[in-house]
Amino acid sequence: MDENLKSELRKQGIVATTLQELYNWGRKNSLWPLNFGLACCAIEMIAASMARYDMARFGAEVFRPSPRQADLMIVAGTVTKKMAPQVVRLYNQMAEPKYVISMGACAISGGPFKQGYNVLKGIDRYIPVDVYIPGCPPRPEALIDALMTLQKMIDRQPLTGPDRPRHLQADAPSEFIVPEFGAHDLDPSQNPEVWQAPLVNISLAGTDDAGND
Amino acid sequence: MSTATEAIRIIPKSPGANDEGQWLEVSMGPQHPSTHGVFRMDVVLDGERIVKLKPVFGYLHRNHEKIAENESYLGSMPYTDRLDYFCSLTNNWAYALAVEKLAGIQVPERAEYIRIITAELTRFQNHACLIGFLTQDMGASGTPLMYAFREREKILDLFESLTGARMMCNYMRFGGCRVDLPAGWIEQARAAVASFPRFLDEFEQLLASNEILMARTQGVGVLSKEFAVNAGVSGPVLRASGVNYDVRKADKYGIYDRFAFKIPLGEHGDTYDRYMVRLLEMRESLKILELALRDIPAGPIVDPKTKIRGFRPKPGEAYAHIEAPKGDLGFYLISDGSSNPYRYRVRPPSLVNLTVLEELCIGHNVADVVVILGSIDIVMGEVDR
Amino acid sequence: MTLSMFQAIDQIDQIFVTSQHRLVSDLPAEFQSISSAILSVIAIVLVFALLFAITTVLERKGLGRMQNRYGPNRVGPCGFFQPLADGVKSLTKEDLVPRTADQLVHFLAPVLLVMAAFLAYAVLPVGRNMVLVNLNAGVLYFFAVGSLVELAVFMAGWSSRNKYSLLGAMRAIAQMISYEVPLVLASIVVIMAAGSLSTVSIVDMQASYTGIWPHWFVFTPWGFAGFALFMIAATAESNRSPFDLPEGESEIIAGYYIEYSGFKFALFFLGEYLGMFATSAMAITLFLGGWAAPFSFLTWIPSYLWFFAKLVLLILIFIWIRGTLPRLRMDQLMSFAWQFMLPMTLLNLFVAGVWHFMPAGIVRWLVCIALLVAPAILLSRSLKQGKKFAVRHYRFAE
Amino acid sequence: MFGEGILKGLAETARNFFGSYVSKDRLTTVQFPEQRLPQIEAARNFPFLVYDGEDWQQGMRCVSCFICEKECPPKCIFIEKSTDKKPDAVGKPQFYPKVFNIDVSVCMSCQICVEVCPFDAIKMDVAFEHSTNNRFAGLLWDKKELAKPNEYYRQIHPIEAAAVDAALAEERAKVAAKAKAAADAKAAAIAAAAASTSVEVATEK
Amino acid sequence: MTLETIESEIEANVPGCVLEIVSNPSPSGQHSLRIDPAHAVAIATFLRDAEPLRLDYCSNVTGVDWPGKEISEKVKIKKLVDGVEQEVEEVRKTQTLGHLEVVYHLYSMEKKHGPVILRMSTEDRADRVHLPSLTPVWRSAEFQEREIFDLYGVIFDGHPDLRRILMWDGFQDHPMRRDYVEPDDFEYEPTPHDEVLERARQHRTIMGVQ
Repeated sequence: MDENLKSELRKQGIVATTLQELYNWGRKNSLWPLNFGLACCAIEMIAASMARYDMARFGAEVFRPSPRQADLMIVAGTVTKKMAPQVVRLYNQMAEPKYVISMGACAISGGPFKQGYNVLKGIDRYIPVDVYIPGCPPRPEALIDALMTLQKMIDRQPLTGPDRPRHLQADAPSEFIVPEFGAHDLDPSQNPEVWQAPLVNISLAGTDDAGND
Repeated sequence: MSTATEAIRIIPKSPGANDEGQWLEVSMGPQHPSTHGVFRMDVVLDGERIVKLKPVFGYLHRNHEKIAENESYLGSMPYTDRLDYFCSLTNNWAYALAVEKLAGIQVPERAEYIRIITAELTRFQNHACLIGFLTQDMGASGTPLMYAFREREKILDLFESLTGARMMCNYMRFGGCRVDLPAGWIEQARAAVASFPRFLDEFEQLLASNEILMARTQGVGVLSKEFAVNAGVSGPVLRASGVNYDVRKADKYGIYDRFAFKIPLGEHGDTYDRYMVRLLEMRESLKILELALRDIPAGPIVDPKTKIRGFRPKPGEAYAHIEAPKGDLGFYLISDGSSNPYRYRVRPPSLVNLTVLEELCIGHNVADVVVILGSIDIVMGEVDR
Repeated sequence: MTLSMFQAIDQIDQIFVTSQHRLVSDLPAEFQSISSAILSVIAIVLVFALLFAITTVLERKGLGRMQNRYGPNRVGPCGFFQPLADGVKSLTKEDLVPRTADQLVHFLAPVLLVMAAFLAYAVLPVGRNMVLVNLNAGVLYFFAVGSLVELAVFMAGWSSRNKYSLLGAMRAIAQMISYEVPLVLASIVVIMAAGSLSTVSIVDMQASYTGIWPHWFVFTPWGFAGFALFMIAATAESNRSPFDLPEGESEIIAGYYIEYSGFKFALFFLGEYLGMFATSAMAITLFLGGWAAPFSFLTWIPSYLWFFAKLVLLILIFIWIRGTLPRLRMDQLMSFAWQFMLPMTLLNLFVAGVWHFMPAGIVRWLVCIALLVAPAILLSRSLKQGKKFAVRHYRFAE
Repeated sequence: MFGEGILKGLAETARNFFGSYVSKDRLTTVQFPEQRLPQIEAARNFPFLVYDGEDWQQGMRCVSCFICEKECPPKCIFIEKSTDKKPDAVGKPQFYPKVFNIDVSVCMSCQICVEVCPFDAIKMDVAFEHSTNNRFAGLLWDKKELAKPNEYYRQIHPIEAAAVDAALAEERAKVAAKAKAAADAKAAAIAAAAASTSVEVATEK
Repeated sequence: MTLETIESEIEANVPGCVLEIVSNPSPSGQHSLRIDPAHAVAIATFLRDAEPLRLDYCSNVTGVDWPGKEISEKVKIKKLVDGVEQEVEEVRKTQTLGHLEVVYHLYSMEKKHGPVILRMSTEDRADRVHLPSLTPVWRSAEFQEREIFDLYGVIFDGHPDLRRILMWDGFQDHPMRRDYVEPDDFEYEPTPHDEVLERARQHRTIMGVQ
């Protein structure tokens, strides 16, 4: 519908809306997070739902303990290799449409613990992530900001066309491989369907020893 | 103490063989609303009664000790924040204390006062949140937790204006603290401390005499004195069983001998005692805070001789422990003279306190397990490290 | 007041009844009764679904205020479109059925739950002359339909093939059956007094006044005790805090509907709230005078408004309790049902009989109160089973 | 006692409910995007690089000494040194970073880089609204994204920035004085040399 | 009570035990007592129950890895070189076996003193890694010994439930050992350093670029 006509109608007291708008409006305003915390960031996630920051204002305080009823998975904290299969399984158990916020350095890339042998370097190796929040831990406001970013993202999603969200594409997967425990590492160590790392320009010049101390 | 040479091991009563068909194995966690993080309990149920319970750890094992062995002494300081992420400042203190012992560093008086103030504030907010989570586990739809977090935010504001971060303070340094108190901080802290007794009164009003709470906690998860000592339980859980052991009194680290405070002791060792001992400890913390905020002297905040960079203690080893809110938190360091510790070990109170979990839970209901676990007060960052 | 004013008030009071008649009257006679029933059903479904939506917002905002925060306030004016958004989302969300689940039963459970909840409204008089069917065994029908909920819950828990849902369903069954007994027994006192099982005549009996005071059953000792017992049992029947064990989040995740997603989950939610409304409405009908105004000089306010005002009040009390209390444990819940609720309801029957046969006057009041209070204290003592639950005193070490 | 504790609790929540309409203490929510908490001087989130003056490349204080890269506990800083030199904040010619990357998806906001920096070149920012949907492009910040003017630093950490400015000004004055002295000496030397050569020339003549 | 008196007390009460005081040169002055594994349980029981000590609280159990070192020494040996006996300097390399060490920090809750530090060592790091478990004496050692088993590979005989605790059950290595090689997951390293830089570079070549 034409934007001008719509605003004209609104002035007359008629709210015109399309199915897409209604659908997106409903989805974005009713993001029920999975009651699921991993580490330090989970405390800030709890703090964000507490009185001072009050995520409930956005209708996002209904922390559902069962993945079936949740829309939003906030991966809040370090995902260890021992935990990663359960996180993927939880994601697989969620009903579409589902979103993932990767909260904090650890969930994005392993963060400060990425040097550890049992730390997964980013949950996006196995599941698609919609919004990343850097910070260690991000402030509760940052989580609310991410929630709003996600809401804006949902708001822009068309129902048809090539840009439609993943859950509306019939051939796109809604379940992903659950990694298995190997002898030294997870198997597979990443899901290439989801995760393609770009090549970073690693300088081959030996600058590392210069200027120390 | 038991007369036998064996450690106390309360062996669960072996149920009849024909019962086994009725048993239900349930895995609680690692994603469970009230396992306080990623903790799993493999529970065998007879109806709703617990027959067996095996804790499973490691879902948050993020290799803290290994990383610290490849990190400079200073570089490990921010990692200690993330051990028990409720109480970064006490973790900082324990680690700083261990390094100070290892290198023989003295701490100026003002820094000692700041350390005590921050540690007691940490203890207060930890206990407040714990009680909130405990009642949450009992199903109190968040109201007490919200009140606890309301007060916690006041303390976090103080932490932020002092250290720059809400949770991960990274504040203490070997031989003192990183920055001095900003202007007006003492007044702000005094005002906050003055407002806490009212909060505690409210909290007791809300819950302490609540019949449902008493019915849910009294006589649930009784931990005997002897067993508690033998299992190395520490902190409020130990004192709720009636053992008078507080590292603040036993070791007198820092300048705790200058403050008059008392140690509340429980008699029954049940969940209610663990809950109440923490409430009373919060009141004692307030006493220490009032005194410390009154007496804090002027002066330097860090030993000027210690270097930030290139810190290399002589070969040797040191173990230091403090009374962290969760219990006896120790750091054990072995130096080989290089800039990284050769061995860096954390003695996690949460992990050791979990030793008693199975014995406390057997014979109780599923609903009691979450309450007992809540009253032990674990943080997975510290259990798994 | 003039006669015309009375007429006007009466017209407003009966506006829904008359408009329904008018709508139906044009139809052929053989369709009239069925179409009027359909109209009533549609009205009831719409009104109570709307009430469900409003209640969820009120609950979230009310809990928020109790917890020093705002609660939902962004979606629509003051956040009142929140349930709409939730509804749109639930409707469009994927419906997951576990592979191992019993597909048919899994599907039927939420439908049955909501149907059972709605069926109960058939006998509830929401206003003067506003009842779908005036069954002469209305109360009996209400409880019979209400017990369908148990079936639905167990179907949900069992068909999901999940250990937690089975635990939740078992808890729910045990709890609901245990509390059904005191629920029914608590209402029997009213049937004794009214001499009728019809909800309409029970309300009619209470809709008269002595001076300005109404004849509600709650204003008698046995009525008050009955009301309190009924409400406690109703809380347990509708799985509300502090009796929300079947879905005890912190223990068994989400209980029997753990495997439900999307709209089926929303149906469970709806069914649960509808159950709560229905039992509250029954309590209003039995004890609080149904649609009758609390004072004789307030009868000019339409009767359906009074009914809904009372309903909302009870809902608010439910929310308030939910915001405060922790949850009971299963064994405590059961012993409470069988050791306290059951004897008290039986005793209440006896007290109602005593009340009936004693001459009116202060003596009757005192006797009845004494007969209720003394056993209540004794029973609550014995509930503790020798364990002394008490506020303790602590010793301190230096 | 049966019921008394429950009633007390109910009274408490009711007090909070009604209190939330009258008292600020009982309605502590800060409605985030519109309302914000007051700025705290010491607050920190991610590091940024300070530059003086207008041009962010010319004014960058960093001399790429690699100390922060070395000390950063999670090793999230990556520096490559330039081959040429430019004057630094106090006027001495120094190397500058050709590449200065911080991977904020790893940074743990410990501010050890700030503590160890001898040039006051790296400081902690307070902005936290960095949520993005692109991890690779959005969270690896290069020199340009990291560079912030000194005015911004003064704005977010006024007290600290004032102290840093004072110290730098002093340093600058010293360097300038030194340079002036050196220049004077040089000039004198040149003059003397010139004089001597002229003398020599004169004598040659 | 000094460590020397404790040592003599133990020697008097636990016949046949071999003790050694390990001195600690650091300012902390926390010297420790090396005990022989064969008598460890008896010594521990004595320390726990004997009246003057009553070390009823085993606070901390630590595993330490001391990998074998390559010691190279120059030896002068006589050798026939071109038919002439000559004194030749030769570098002889010996590989020490290394050992795993377990350290117990004991306190007394009753008497409020401590720490008394006990150490035990295994014979090497490969096969002879058995040590007696002190969990029967102090229950608090249970999880900590399990952790040392998991991360260092010390096998505690007499432990009631010796399973992996932090890593998953199928895991093969003992990751806290100093020669543990981490799994290779350096596909994306925007800020690599040192050995990570090396491995990140390798990944680039493996991935077929440059």
